[in-house]
Amino acid sequence: MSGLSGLYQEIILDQARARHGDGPLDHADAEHHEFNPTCGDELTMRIRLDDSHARIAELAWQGDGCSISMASASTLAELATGRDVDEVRELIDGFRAMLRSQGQGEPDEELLGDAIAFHGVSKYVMRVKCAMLGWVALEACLTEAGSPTHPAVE
Amino acid sequence: MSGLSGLYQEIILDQARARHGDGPLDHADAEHHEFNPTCGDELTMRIRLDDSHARIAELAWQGDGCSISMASASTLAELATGRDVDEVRELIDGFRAMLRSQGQGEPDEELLGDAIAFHGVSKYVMRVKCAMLGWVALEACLTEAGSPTHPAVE
Amino acid sequence: MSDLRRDFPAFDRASGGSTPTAYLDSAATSQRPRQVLDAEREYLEHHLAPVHRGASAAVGHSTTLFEDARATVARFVGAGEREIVWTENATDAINMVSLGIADASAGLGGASARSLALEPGDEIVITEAEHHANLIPWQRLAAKTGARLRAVRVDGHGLWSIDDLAAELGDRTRIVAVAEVSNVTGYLAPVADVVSLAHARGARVVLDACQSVPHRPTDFGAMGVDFAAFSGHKMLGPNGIGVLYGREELLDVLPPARTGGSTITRVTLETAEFLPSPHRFEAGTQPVSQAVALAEAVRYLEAIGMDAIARHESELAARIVEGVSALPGVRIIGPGVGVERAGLVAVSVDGVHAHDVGQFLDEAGIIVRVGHHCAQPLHRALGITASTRASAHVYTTDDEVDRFVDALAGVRGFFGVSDAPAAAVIA
Amino acid sequence: MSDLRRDFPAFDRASGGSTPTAYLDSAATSQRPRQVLDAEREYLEHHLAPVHRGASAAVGHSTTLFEDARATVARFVGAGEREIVWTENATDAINMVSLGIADASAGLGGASARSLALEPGDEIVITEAEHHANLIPWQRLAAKTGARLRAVRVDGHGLWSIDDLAAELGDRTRIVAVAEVSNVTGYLAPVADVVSLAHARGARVVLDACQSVPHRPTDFGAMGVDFAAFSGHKMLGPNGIGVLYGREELLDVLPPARTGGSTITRVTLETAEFLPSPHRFEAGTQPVSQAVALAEAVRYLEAIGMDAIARHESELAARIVEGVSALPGVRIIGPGVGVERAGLVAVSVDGVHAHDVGQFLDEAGIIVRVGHHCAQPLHRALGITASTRASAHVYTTDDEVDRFVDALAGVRGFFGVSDAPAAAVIA
Ligand SMILES: Cc1ncc(COP(=O)(O)O)c(C=O)c1O
Ligand SMILES: Cc1ncc(COP(=O)(O)O)c(C=O)c1O
Repeated sequence: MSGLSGLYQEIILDQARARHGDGPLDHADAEHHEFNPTCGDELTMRIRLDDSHARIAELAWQGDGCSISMASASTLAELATGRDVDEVRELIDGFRAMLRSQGQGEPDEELLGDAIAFHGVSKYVMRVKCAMLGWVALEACLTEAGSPTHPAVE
Repeated sequence: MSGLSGLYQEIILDQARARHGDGPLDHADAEHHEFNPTCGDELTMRIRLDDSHARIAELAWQGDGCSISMASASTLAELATGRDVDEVRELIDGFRAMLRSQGQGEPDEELLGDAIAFHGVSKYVMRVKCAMLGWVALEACLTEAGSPTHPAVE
Repeated sequence: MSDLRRDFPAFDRASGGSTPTAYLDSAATSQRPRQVLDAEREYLEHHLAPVHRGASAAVGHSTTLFEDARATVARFVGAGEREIVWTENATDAINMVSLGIADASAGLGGASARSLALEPGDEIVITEAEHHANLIPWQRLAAKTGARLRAVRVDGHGLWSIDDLAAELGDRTRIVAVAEVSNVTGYLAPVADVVSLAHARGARVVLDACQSVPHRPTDFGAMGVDFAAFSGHKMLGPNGIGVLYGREELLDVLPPARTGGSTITRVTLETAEFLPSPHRFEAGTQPVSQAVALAEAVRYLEAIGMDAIARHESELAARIVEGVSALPGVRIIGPGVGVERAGLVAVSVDGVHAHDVGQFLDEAGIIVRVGHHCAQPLHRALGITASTRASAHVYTTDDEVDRFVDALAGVRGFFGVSDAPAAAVIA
Repeated sequence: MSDLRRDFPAFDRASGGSTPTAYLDSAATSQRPRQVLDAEREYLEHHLAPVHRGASAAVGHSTTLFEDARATVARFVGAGEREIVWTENATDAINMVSLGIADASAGLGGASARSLALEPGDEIVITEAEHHANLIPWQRLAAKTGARLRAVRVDGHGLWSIDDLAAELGDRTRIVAVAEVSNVTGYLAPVADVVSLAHARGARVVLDACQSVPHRPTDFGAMGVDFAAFSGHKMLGPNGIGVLYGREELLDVLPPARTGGSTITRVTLETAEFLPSPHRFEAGTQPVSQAVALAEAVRYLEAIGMDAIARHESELAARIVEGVSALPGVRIIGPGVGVERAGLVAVSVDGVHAHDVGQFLDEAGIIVRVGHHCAQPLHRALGITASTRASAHVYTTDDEVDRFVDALAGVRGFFGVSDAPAAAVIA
């Protein structure tokens, strides 16, 4: 798919409208605010881990931004809620790698699930930050929550 | 005359060595220090007017600089000492005009006397400041000494 | 003006499809005509030498070109040569003033700079519509001196009124800093009124002239402003050069924010004495080739005529405003139909984020600016985080702005916030 | 290296007579190869668009070129990308540090900047040989903070010793600022020793690398300096761009001296929060085309090889030193015969003022620099007001420096301070 329809796939526009995970979260273990200085977009991510601190029990975000940033936060909420912290870190690394690919290569669908819809964004350098907004915020939350750092570091 | 020998006429090199007027002056009516930031050259001009304040009774300068600046101060000392303030202002105006001529036109020998030797300097923009050093200092002295401003203003 | 497009190599740019790219982001940075590029290259290939230092003819020639460029720019804006200081950009020029005043307030610059000094409780007045470049430097100055920063508020269109400005002024007002033309609303400030109100209070006026000097006739001397700032790159000239204008008697005492070579008379290990303006501010090697090119840009603009340029752009703005005001769900920021404004129009599209609007337009071959345009307080006052701005310059055509309006008509349909069908421009 | 002269359009310059002009003022500013001029023009004609703002592909492409240029320069000097800040020139870069530290000392930048703050009685150590750009900013910082400025003295050749520097350091030393290569003496500072002595005292090292980065291999990371400064125009690149290097953890907390757009995250009417390095320092529209051209200059230098360039220039310096040391009444400033030095040699001619020397050489088609070279204290220490400097770059030839030495031989005769006959070069 090329051009606009490659970037704004139907699933992305749907996710932007759906805004899964949009809302407050009480008793969060970690909270992180991200700001995109280019456009002024912002997003606050909050998570609660389970008792073992190995799993994301709940995830919620609040924010305002373009369809790409909102859709990617929504997709992330669906993918990360209930998942092991280690797996989520792997997911974030994979997502970042895909977005840096400048449209090259085939994204790993098994790892990324629905997030592969954002492969098209990687061709648009100015939009990579938008797509990463929620993901960077979640990564900061995981670090703040003191979960062990994933070995495959950046 | 072209090239170096047009710039460094024999009379200029002679004047640079002669340094007429080089020395201190007690009981000066006015004193002015000039500094050429390009090369660090400096010159202090001192004058004493006669009782009517219409004539330069004595003029002396001290300084350090290139042959052009030293020669022009020396020439000025010879030309200005004992002359009416009004005449000297006219002389300074004429000298400045000649130096700004970029080698064009014929200098007024009657007005400028020996100072016409500096006509060649006008072709060298970077040296105009050198040739003006003592003259600008004298002009400031005349203003400081409160002598009436010459009507033929710049 | 359509002939002059041939002067701009950027417009030969191979575009992907059949329609050429419409460059509608000149308020951010302008394209440059061959004449300007050639002038800089000519200098670099045939006249490059240091300026103001040395005895050689090459230095003399280079110095003459450099100072002639200053004289050209000075004449262009109604200033004396000693009133024009080269800076890195307009932002740097505004900082040169705010930092110099901070230094004066801290006692640097001695007695002669005292008239510029601020004291705790003094006031600086700006507007809510200012570009960050004309806001943050004043915040810093206030923080350093204990002065208070007061802001004239904007209305629902992003506009401020001279009455509200008058109401903010008081006995402690020392500085009034406003943009002559807003880079978001296109509003033309009533500068004459600002100057007379400010001067009546004994306050100095700092004019952000970034969006005015490149587009309309300017005479700082006649306007009576105390300081002004603008940039080369928005007026068909190069990056890497800006201009600070200041009244000679103020510049001669304003402490230089940056210090170094070429700004001084005598330097010892302990102290340095500074030259008068403009050289006291021009520390280190200057943007010489850029100054030469900027003078060529001035000549290029003058050959067209600043009045003609202003007329051309205000017609384009009217065309956009008219076209956009017919579109449902698209809100114009700034003056509406029939009101005079500069050749830039920012809009907000209901339900679609500006970044998405920009992407959509980009795909249609239309380059606009999306974001907060370095004016976050203004956007916050309007209840939005970002907007979409189209802006014109001498080379902009009716066709380009029509394409902008047409494409804008399709945005909401594409993003599914209305029933309008997606425009045909989408691949 | 003689082949590469063809790359420099300036050397095609029509010269008045039969012999071409010898350009021996590269330490002031270098000539630029066609490759660098072409790279900038290519950007301006085909890729010019704003950077870091907007959503368009054109902005994305321009941003990539701009940040790739930063990466190229970073690699060239052994730095990380976030450790390279674009400035107006090297002078601006040094001021960025001194002004930022002044702000930190005044409490701006909050707790995180406190580690950079100076207090009354703290000490800044420089040398008497510094360029005004690495002297006056520290005088101003001392004046603002109550710190003391201490200067390591030079000997009769204009050289300072590491022992004397060690003796100036103390428990209150917070900053040591020296040039890696003196622009007057050509002296190569023992930077490794300076760094270890300074760091042992807990002081930070600011390196004026203006005369080193363009001429020899550089690895700031390996050297361990804390900050460094250099300029584009001395390294075959454009005017209007300089570089501040700083260790990432220092740059992230150094308050930005200039403020404005593009440096911030959130801005309200009252406050602004700044981005991390490098963007926190890059206020306003940046010298984008100049960055692109500077990266091309780096590639040009790298293709020749910095080791080869250093060798070439040190051979030229040796040739000048040898030639000049045979001339009666001509004194070499800096290291004499047989001592390693950079490719620049300043001389003082007994009985003839430097401006007259420069004029004489100019008439012989040899462009040199005469004056105090922005180093008044050094000249004062040597008992002179000005000197004559010949300096080389990659394109300088044996023939050019020989002509310099030959012409120098005739100076005293012409001005009648010796019995030597005036050289034949005089018209
Ligand atoms: C040693 C040294 N430091 C600083 C500078 C200042 O560099 P710039 O004028 O490019 O700011 C120079 C060059 O003039 C220099 O040689
Ligand atoms: C109104 C206004 N002020 C200031 C600036 C800053 O100009 P520059 O980025 O050239 O410093 C701009 C442009 O971005 C502007 O539009």
